[in-house]
Amino acid sequence: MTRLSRIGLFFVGALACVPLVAQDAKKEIQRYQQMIAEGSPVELFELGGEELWKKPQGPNSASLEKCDLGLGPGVLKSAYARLPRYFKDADRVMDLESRLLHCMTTLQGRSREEATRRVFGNENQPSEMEYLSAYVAGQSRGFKLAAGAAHPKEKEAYQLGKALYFHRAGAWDMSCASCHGDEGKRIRMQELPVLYKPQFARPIMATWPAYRVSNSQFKTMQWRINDCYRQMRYPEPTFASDATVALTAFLTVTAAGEPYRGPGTKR
Amino acid sequence: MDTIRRSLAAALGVLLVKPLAALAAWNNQAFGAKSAADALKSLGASTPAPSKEIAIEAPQIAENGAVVPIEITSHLPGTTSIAVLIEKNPFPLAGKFDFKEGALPFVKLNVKMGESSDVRVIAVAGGRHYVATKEIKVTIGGCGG
Amino acid sequence: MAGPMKMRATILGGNTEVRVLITHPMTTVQPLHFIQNVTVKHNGRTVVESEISQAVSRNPVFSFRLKGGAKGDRIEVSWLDNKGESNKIESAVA
Amino acid sequence: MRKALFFLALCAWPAFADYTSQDVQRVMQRDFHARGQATMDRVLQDGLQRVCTESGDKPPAGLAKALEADQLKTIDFPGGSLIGDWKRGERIAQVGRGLQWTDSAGAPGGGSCYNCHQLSPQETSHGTLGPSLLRFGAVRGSGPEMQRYVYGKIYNAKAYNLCSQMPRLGYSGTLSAEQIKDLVALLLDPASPVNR
Repeated sequence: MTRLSRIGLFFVGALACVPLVAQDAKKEIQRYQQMIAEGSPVELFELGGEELWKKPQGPNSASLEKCDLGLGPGVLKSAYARLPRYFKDADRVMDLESRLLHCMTTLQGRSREEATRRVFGNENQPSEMEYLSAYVAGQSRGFKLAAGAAHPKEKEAYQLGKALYFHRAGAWDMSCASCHGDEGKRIRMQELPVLYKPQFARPIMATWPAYRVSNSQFKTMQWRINDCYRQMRYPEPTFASDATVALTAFLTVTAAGEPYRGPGTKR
Repeated sequence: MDTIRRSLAAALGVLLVKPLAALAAWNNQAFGAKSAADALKSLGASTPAPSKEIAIEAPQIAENGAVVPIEITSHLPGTTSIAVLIEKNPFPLAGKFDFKEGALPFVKLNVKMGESSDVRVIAVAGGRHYVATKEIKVTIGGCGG
Repeated sequence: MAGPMKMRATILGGNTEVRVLITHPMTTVQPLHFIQNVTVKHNGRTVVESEISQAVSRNPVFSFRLKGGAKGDRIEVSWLDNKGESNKIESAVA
Repeated sequence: MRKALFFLALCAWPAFADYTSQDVQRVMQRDFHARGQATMDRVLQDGLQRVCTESGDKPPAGLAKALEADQLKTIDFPGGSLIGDWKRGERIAQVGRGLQWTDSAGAPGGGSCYNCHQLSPQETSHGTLGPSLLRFGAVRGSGPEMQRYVYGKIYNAKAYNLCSQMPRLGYSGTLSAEQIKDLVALLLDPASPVNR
């Protein structure tokens, strides 16, 4: 309800649910999604991210402009499309957010604790990670998703991610596959992509991170995973931990070859 | 809704204390109207003539009422103004766009809709008022996923 | 402070298409905070003047069309909200 | 549980490459942390979670039967009528809160029923992860046996289908006995919109 209360207070009327012929409704909702993508304010977040990327911060008063996202210091073009990948300097597989965190601690000299104090923002104050994710991801538009899958640690991350996807635990005995396991299923009206299959993973992974019109917030993949585990009644996955990176690696490798067209705009 | 009205009045107050240079027109009466009929009256458009020359491009179904994209084009010669009213919103008038010499009578914007509703577009052309209507259904998504 | 704006003005079919993105909360609850006026200027001349309400979505995105226009023309979009805050952006037609 | 482990040793499980469910559990113990009421004991798999994970939700029939029988024993059937108030049940079915780290501990949760099931025909925003329950009682009757089955199924769905994706709503502490009775009424009461 929190999501709606903001509008709800103003719009006293309840949001109506409209029964419609399923096929027509689906087509119209696709049209809606296309129209909101065309009229998306997502570029504002890319602008905010560019500012933060270039802003000197931390004890070293350094910007992130020398951050190496895998293609060399400061190279942004197509870098996001190739994440997660193995980084020799950290000796681990990293997704965008964990790599940004690495650069914040190494280049800017910030503590991990300080840099992760507020990783998920809100509509009034998006987080630094959210802005930066928008900016970096935006530089990969048109590039095919090609997460690392050759290094032994990349293969390991993929396998761990896959195992996590099907692992049932938590207070409600759920795995990712409990909801994202069979085709054609919905939670309420929301269709559920079967993300371990390439044809479903592709359009989804090609549009994260994303702006959500329902709450005017820019959301990252780390948030997406975090919020799934919240709803699955698990404890909280630690930000940028190997488990979260492994899941993203599994999903992105599964989506390999899809041209990136984010940051996306979602309902 | 009283609080909204009070604050709308307050908002106007803020505007009034600003230096005149920064003052721009904002039709307090039309935007404060609680029905489409009252808003139309305030716009001086009580009985607009239906017209097929006003094109409203919008989804039939909006998954989320927080963002409903609407694209409006008037093909009426000499169109000088376009107003958008969302019939069932507490304050129906969402916007009014005046086109001077050099602008085409076209606008695309995102609006909030509290529930399924008719969207009315009023165009002024040659000093006369015309109207076109489109119904937009608003559904609501899942449990936050 | 007013957040960033972004604008793109491009020639499309002999006319100029202006797309502007504005960072603004457009709140519908107290305290109300929303843009009331958006103005478009073409080479310094006002071509669109608008009044809008809090029913325009958060972080507004508008598209306008201007007659004719040429590469390098100056387009300016400005806004003013109910608290008297304002911002503007100017760029050349591409 | 001993029986389960015996079967696990016998059967060839589809391999998720190098990661066993124990490995994954260790990763979770390292990479997850407690927040609010969502404590770390939740990443420790119980027997059925492990069997379902390792068998890809297709446990051998004998093992499934044995573990379902264990689950049946967890159900605390109240005495007397199991039919509560369908109106309250409808509200409980709508609510999706409970047990999340964003929910306050002890506050009554909901059944999240509409997330996965169709129930009252008036509610068109319903999920399809579970079967439609429209006209459930009208079709199946609402006698004591059916009441007991529905109560038990909501309390612990795994007692009837070991690897069901439906949460054990009573067993997990999501719903109280009173709330489950109200949901039984929503499904079985002839006056409930589900059956009208």
